[in-house]
Amino acid sequence: MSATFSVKVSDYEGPLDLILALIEERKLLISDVSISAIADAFLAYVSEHGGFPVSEAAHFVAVAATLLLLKSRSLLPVLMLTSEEEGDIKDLEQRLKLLSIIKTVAQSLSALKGRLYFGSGVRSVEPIFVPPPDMTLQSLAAAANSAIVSAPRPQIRDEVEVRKVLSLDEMIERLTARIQSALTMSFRDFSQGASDPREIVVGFLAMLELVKRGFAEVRQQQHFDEITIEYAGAAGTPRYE
Amino acid sequence: MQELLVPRVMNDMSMPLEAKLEALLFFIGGPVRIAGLAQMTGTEVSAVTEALQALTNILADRGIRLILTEDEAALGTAPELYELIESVRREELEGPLGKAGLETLAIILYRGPISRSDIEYIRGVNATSSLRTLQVRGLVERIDNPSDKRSFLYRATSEVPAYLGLSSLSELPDFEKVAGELRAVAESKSVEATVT
Amino acid sequence: MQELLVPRVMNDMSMPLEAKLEALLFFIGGPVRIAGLAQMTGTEVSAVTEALQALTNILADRGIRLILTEDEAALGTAPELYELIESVRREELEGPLGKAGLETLAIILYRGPISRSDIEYIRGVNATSSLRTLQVRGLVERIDNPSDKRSFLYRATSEVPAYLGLSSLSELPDFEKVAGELRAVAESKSVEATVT
Repeated sequence: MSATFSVKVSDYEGPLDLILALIEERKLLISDVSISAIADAFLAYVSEHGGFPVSEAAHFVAVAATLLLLKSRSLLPVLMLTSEEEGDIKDLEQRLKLLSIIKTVAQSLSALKGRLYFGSGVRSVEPIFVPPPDMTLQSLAAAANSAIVSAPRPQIRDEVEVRKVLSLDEMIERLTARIQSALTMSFRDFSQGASDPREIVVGFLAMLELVKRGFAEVRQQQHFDEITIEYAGAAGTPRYE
Repeated sequence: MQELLVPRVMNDMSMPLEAKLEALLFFIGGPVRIAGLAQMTGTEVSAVTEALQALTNILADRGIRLILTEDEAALGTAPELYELIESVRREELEGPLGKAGLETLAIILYRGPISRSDIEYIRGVNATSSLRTLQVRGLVERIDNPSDKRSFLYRATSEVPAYLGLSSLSELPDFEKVAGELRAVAESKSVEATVT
Repeated sequence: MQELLVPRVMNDMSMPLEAKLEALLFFIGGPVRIAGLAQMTGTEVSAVTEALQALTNILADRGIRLILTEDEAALGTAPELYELIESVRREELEGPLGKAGLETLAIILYRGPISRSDIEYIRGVNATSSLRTLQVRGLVERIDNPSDKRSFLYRATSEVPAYLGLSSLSELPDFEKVAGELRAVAESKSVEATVT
């Protein structure tokens, strides 16, 4: 599996569009709770689908990072977010609300039929050749070059690998190694070395991924209890709940 | 066919300003700045604006309509005759705007003049190619940002109401309501920012 | 998502023939044969003639007038406004072309005959008004597109190379290089069109 955040542009117009579609699919209203509820579906979607153009990478990574924060806040009460991070979450919520209004409007604009056409002006007047004062060989050559300079370059459709804090793959490798050696460990032990809350979050997601793949069993006795990870034997068939 | 502009020395003082504006807009054929119309007719902008309002009423149910934006005016064919004009039009067919183009246009209409980065903030994707498409189709134009010399703002042209079959942008669906909603959401953000 | 607006029912049956003729003549901008108008509107020549009479009366004291000959009709500006229109026309003819006009002309010179959409793709902005100015000034002419009956191509008039002292456009500075670069840009347009 590819650990990079990626989405096929043809399906969704970037991360916000995808989030809105997921929220709408579940008939939820836009709130931090609903955004957090679709985080898994969002990350699943982006790891399942192909790459995206360089130009979209920055937008995508920024939103994915905020989603990870949100998800972690709801799942890991131990995690304290900075006010800047809380701001990121609020910000995302706001952008989604703005875009949702815009989408409704855009739809009603597309329903407007009929249009007005400008006239072509009075054409009966015979053109008169009057050389403009600024038309010279030099000015024309310069104008052609300036048009070329600002013309669109052929699009580069390469896909890029985007790494944010730590990639899921790296985390999965680390987790696998530690689970195999310790057999049973708590998530807190595992995440102790992490300096950045985002790293904890990535760790958490990696853990979920391991569960999905049948590598590990995760137990949490009660809310806010220690999360325990157990090695579930060799890599088996993936389990989907 | 003889010359359409019959030369005749005559005092044009007898013609009302509406008639002069109608003739000028017809002759030029595309959108004209209201300031330019004032200059051509040797009158004040306020008088031109008023006369354009009068012309709007004169043309209300005719084959030709007046299209007005904040600073431009143009004559256009009635939107009800869309199909008739389309049948005689000999220009390359332009397909409908896609989702990206429509959303970007909506942001510019209801929130513009607006910078590219603010558009990208709302849509969460790069706006370069949508803005380019809209500019190529003459729906959007780039103007200087009065508060930042190094950046630009995008705003709708008079091609937009024409494209949507409206005589002016004030006829946009739920303009006040939607603009208000967008403002409310956007403002809650700046409040947040000052609190934290 | 709810609909903000119920799409208007477009029914041109409600428009009288005068309005249709007015819109057609306005849109076309020059003289049109009455038989042609009958064909475009799907009516009898006699009905068109009658409606044109009615239109003459409607426009009797307006800025735009109907000019009728035995078999042709056209809209024109009111003769009383001759001086006003003539002064605007002179202004359009004099003065420099400016950046937009020069770039459009340069693209046509190096890469013409070229379609409007290719010019617009290269420049990233709508070319309608630049093309109109260049045509009015006798620098550019519009010809039929041999590969697409519904569209036009633009090329320089023969006066331009003559005025510039060239016996052929290939003598333009760096002709091969510039033309090649413009071709490459225009080709990336068709690639993009197939991708998206």
